[in-house]
Amino acid sequence: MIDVFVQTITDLWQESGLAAMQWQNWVMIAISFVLVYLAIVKGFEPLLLLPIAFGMFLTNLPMTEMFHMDYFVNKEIDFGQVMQNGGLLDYLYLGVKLGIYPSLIFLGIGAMTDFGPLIANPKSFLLGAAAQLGIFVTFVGAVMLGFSPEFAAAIGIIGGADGPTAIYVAKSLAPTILGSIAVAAYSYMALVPLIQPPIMKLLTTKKERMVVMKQLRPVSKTEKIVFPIAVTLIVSLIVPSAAPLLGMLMLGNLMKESGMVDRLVKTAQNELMNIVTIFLGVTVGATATADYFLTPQTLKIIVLGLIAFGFGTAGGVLFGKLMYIFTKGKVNPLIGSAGVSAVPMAARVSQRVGAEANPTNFLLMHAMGPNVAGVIGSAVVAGVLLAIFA
Amino acid sequence: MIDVFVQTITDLWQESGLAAMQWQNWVMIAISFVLVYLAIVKGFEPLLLLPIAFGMFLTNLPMTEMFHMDYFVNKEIDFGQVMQNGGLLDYLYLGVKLGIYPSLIFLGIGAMTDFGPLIANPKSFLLGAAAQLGIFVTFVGAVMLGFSPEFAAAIGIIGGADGPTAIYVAKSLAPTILGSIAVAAYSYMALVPLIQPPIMKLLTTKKERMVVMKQLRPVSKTEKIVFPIAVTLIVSLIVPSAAPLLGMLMLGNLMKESGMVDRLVKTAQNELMNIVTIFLGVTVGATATADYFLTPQTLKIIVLGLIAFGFGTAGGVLFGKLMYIFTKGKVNPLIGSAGVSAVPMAARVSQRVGAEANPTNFLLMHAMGPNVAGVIGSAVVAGVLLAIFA
Amino acid sequence: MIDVFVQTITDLWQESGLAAMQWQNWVMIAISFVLVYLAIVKGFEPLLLLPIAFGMFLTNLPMTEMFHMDYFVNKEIDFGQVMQNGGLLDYLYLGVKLGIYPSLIFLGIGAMTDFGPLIANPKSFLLGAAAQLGIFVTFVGAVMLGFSPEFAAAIGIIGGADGPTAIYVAKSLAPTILGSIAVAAYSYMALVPLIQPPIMKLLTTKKERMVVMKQLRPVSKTEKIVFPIAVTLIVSLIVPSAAPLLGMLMLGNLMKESGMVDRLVKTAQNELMNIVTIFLGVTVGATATADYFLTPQTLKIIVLGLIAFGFGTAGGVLFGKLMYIFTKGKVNPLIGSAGVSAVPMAARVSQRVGAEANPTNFLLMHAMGPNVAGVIGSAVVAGVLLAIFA
Amino acid sequence: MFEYFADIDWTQTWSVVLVGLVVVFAVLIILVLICWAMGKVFSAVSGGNGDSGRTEKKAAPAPVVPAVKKGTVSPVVEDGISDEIVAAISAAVACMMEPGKSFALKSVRRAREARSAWSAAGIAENTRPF
Amino acid sequence: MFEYFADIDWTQTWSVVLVGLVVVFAVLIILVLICWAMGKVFSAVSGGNGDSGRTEKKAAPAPVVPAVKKGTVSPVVEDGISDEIVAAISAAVACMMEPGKSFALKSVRRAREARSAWSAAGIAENTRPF
Amino acid sequence: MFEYFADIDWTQTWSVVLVGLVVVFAVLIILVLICWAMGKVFSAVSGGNGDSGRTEKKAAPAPVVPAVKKGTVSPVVEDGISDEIVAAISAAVACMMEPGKSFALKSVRRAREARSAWSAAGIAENTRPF
Ligand code: NA
Ligand code: NA
Ligand code: NA
Repeated sequence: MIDVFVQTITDLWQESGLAAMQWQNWVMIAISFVLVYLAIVKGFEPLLLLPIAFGMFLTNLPMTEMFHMDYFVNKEIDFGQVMQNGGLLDYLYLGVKLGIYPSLIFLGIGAMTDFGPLIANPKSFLLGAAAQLGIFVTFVGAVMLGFSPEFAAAIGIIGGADGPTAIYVAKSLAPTILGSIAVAAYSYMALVPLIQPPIMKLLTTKKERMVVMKQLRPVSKTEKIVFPIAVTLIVSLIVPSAAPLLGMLMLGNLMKESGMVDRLVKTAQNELMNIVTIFLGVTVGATATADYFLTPQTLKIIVLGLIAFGFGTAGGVLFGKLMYIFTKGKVNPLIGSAGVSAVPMAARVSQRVGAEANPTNFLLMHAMGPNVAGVIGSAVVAGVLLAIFA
Repeated sequence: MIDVFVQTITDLWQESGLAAMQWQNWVMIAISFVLVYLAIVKGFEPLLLLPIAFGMFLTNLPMTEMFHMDYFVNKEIDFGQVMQNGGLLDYLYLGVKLGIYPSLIFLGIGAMTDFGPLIANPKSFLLGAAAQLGIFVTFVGAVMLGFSPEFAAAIGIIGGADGPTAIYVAKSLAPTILGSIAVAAYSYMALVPLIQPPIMKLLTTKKERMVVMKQLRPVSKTEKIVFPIAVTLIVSLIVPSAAPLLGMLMLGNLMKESGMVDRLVKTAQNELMNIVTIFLGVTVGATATADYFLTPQTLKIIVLGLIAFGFGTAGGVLFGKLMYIFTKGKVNPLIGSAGVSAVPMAARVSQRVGAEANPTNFLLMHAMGPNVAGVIGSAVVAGVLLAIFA
Repeated sequence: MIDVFVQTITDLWQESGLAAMQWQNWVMIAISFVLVYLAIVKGFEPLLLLPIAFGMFLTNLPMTEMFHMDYFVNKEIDFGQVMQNGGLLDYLYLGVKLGIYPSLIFLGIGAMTDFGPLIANPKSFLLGAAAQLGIFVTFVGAVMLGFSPEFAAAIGIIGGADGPTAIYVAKSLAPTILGSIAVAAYSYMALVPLIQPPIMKLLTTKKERMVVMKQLRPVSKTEKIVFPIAVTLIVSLIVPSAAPLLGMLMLGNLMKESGMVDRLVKTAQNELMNIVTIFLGVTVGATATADYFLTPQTLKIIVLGLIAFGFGTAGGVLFGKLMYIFTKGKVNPLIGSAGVSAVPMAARVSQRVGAEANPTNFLLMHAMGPNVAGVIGSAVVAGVLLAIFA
Repeated sequence: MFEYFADIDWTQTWSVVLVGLVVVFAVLIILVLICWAMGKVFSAVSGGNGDSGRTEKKAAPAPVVPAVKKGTVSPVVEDGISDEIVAAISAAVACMMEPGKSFALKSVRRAREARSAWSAAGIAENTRPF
Repeated sequence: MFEYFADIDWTQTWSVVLVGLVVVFAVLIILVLICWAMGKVFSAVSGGNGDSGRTEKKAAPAPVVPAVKKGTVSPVVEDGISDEIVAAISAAVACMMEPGKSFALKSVRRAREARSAWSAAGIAENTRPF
Repeated sequence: MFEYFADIDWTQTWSVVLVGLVVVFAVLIILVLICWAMGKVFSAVSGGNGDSGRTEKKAAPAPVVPAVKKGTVSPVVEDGISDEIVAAISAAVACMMEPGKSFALKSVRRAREARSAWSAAGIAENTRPF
């Protein structure tokens, strides 16, 4: 009797997490606590960073069998294995691996986005293109730091400043560093108000920053309805790999602008998006297991992510200066930095820096153009990279 | 260097949609735009037609790999293939193929339906049965036009004037023409106010149309609770293949009438239904690829769909005339046309045509009886056809 | 022609449910009607019992092919079979079988739970542990009644008074009696106000019941944020099998207490929970097919379930008496009975019985501590049993 | 032409039609009988026990509404539901004007009728597209 | 009878019971200690720093409420939650009547307490069935 | 150092960069042209047909707002959206003060502008984290 009791206790102990804890797990758990702190106390993108942090916490508790990174690292996934032996987070992670969650989040974002300022001032598209510079600089940097081209591409996309796009690319090209990429992307997005202003001020003169832009023309409902369809058509024809993300973004936007399906729009913006956000966050966090996260790679990714945001900002601002020259001072270069996306934070930063130089300056709506153009721009770049490497 | 650049560009071009576009794709895209126009500007059932049109648009952009009709045309589906190589719309389409979405939409419809007018006047069931005539006439017509019996059955169900039922039958019996069937079903449902009145007026005399029906008796809560259970029991025992659709419809209705689970009812009516509607619409639209849609079959289906609605209306009205005679003028034959379902549009048409003949005539509640009976009737017919052909 | 007609009718008859009905089906349908009655008229946990009852009703209609218990009784599930030949409820049941629904319901419960009273008075944890006595007594009882240890463990968990926990254990250890276990668990939870008071009064003196407890200390927001993380860490390290349930419970709670992700919390509490509740209820009910439910086992389970609740209550109250002695009368033993969980019904019963003895006595908040501790306690026991038997 | 149709399995076709019509009428006639019986039972029960508290009055359009002309409802904004609104309002008006009923107590219940017609219209509006 | 039980693996059975009880008590005792320590730490911290802005007062039932008889709350419609309502209202009343506290500033916070009790009751109502 | 970089496939790397930049600029320039053309077409159409009923005025910040100093908006509670609020309020104020416009009729539309800026801010707030 006592033998059996001792035996059972011993078995339980061997199956327990305490016996299996290694220092790496403790470090990862500590990191997850830091992220919880950043999310809750510092307000770093809490909607995603809090679930990500909790997923990271859960995945590093040994023996819980909730997530198995090894099931997902190969190109061909053994779905039978996932279903038979998987845990809760394995099942939920399928939504990431199959690209469903990022697409559905784009559906919701589309249903919340107003492309009006972009339609009114289509030149903003160019700023949205220029701000993708960060992606390419980072790609080269990552290759130089020894990453394979696939990994370098996935890391570069951090510079797109679009969480779902980064996750969509990383889950295909670099599944083992998905966690690091997502954490870097969302952290830097939260830090946009700190990262961008010095770069913006460094690259512009006070005179440029003081430029007051002329009021945007009104945009008709018809234009707003044609826009999502036209963009989907053009982009998908040239870069078909961008279609799942952009198509869903534009479906959401078309539903919103049509004004005919409000109940679908409300659900896409709210409940569907919230459900997917929880699942996406927790499972993306779960990919950050000690084995794959506690490597020098992660440090490099963090540095490269900062480079990506910096050069993206610079690319946008510099192109803005070009437009300032060509339009003879009608364009304020500050709106260029909004081209990195990070909607609407980056547009707000443009507004704030502009108002600092000239308190009567209201750049917000002008910066919204490049800002949403940046979303389209990163999706296009993501499509190109997936077409080349996937 | 330049070689590689040129090579990469060439590769991208070959992977791009532009290189792969054929005139069929352009035609399909044009058709999808027409449907977007009908949905948004003409208000044709926009909740479903807008997602369907967008799905049709996406699926006809080549090389996006979002949907593969070929994965789903065989009776036995290779799910491994779908999971390994599928695209976003393939995954979401599983909800259609497995019959999950139509059933869940019926759950929501049940949670919104009031069977009170039908319980108060159970003779309405007969009108709901008679209006299924259109299904059978169309079935014969489709067989005569050269369709296989399975396809003819799926086409006939358009006459049931119930989107989810039509999709539920078509995804099993005729997956390759699912797109055409759904488009026809929803378009004609939107056109009910145009299709029905001439037929109704042709088949009735002004005296018949002027009949004022006597007020419906009050229906107790207990009756409303017993009703969904009794209907499920009877129908499922006789036509078990109708159970998934009818069972969910009646579960939704029981939840509503019980008054005890309001939070579940609210979700079934709204968020769950909206999520499923988006997925259902987009993926049903995605089945309308050029290969399968741009055929003479589709034209035939469009013609047959009109026949289906016309004969369904006629069947209901003629049976209404019979009841007019047997009840010695107490039944207004106009309520028969509501038996095609198309809830609540068809009931409204009865009301309107009745009020035209006699402005003090309020047929709406009397027409709601046959109208909801028509939903049950089509589900029964769907069950019979599935039992014979599936 | 007539031959074929007769043949078709005969075929349909043979495929119909009427031909296949046996007395067992009628009995099961009658039982499901009784449950519908209990849910709607008597208000027995209608949110779950109504869907469960309807699922039981549907699954016992022969030939509908909506659910196949046989697909799920083996340890290794043939998912190919489920996908190819399954019915609606088979697909939805995957969420139970893979443990997804119970975990998501715990997410929602966590988002609705206030652990404040437990943090303010951590000794309540001991009452939450003591009230698990019922689980073990029932386990022994079930073994004595001839159940295998796995089945006995699943039956014992009924005493945890937590629906999702019971379902989570039973779907792994005893899938064939899942239906009986769920029905017993939810029925007895509804009967808590009848079961507990006599036991509570029997085991306590009036003097004990009259004890007024001192006001709880205020709990800071930081403590409320640290609590879910700390509990997840400790429990998962010692009993990793409890992590999916407890981790989700605590994620929900952390999201709520953080105050930063209100939109996610709202969705987790409402729409996500409601959707999952409908699916969980219907499919758990569907496991109650005549073959597996109409056995002497079910009667034994019903008796054992009552024993489980009774001993759980007694365990809590007796430990409460111990605390009464050790704290020299500062703890009212009545709050011990709340340790069985059944949140918040059991806490309410403590309040009511306390107020009966002393009308100025407000035990509710003091009883909420053991009550939510009981949820954690049952999850721990569930983890232990799964670690030993799964 | 006739040759074309010769390939068709007419026997199967017509038997499908026949079977289908027979089954759908059979099922729905059974449902007619059940609902009719249910109505009888419940009206007997509620008549006997005076259990009328459980019945809700349906939003039934009043049979004798004094000439509401269509033109008078022109300010209604949403065209699609104007008929229901007419019906609902007319019913309500008719109820108010119906003589020989106690006013004070019943008026609440009657008001609820009108509301239920409105909410029925709302639900109907939502149900339309599915 | 004894033969019947002879087949049972009593050793395993009792060891499961023992192990289960030991583990559940062990885990929950650790949690007691952690919560207790956490309470000490945070009360020390908040006491030292005066960081009381972050604490929310719990809706704790007042210990000395002047005789609220059950009969007096009869007009409450929903029977199920009447106890909580009594508790909440009594707590609020007790708080208002508690002497020696500044009224103007604290009253807002106290009102929030009462509200939180109400919302706790609402949440409880929703949690019930799961 | 140079040896380290020697292993890198520079040709591929730079061609990826070049191709990527070329494609993203090409695509977005096409979109510029399309939007520009669309604007021309629709302004021509709406100018010709007077179809201005379908256009909604955007909540465009007024270009000449009389010195709104940042300090004056200090009572705004939520720090994150104060800029938008300034913009929205200023735009509204500017619109009200703009001379030479009929007030009675247009004021409703202008009010809607302000509201749409508010709702844009709300939407923006929600979009942020994704
Ligand atoms: Na971007
Ligand atoms: Na129908
Ligand atoms: Na418990």
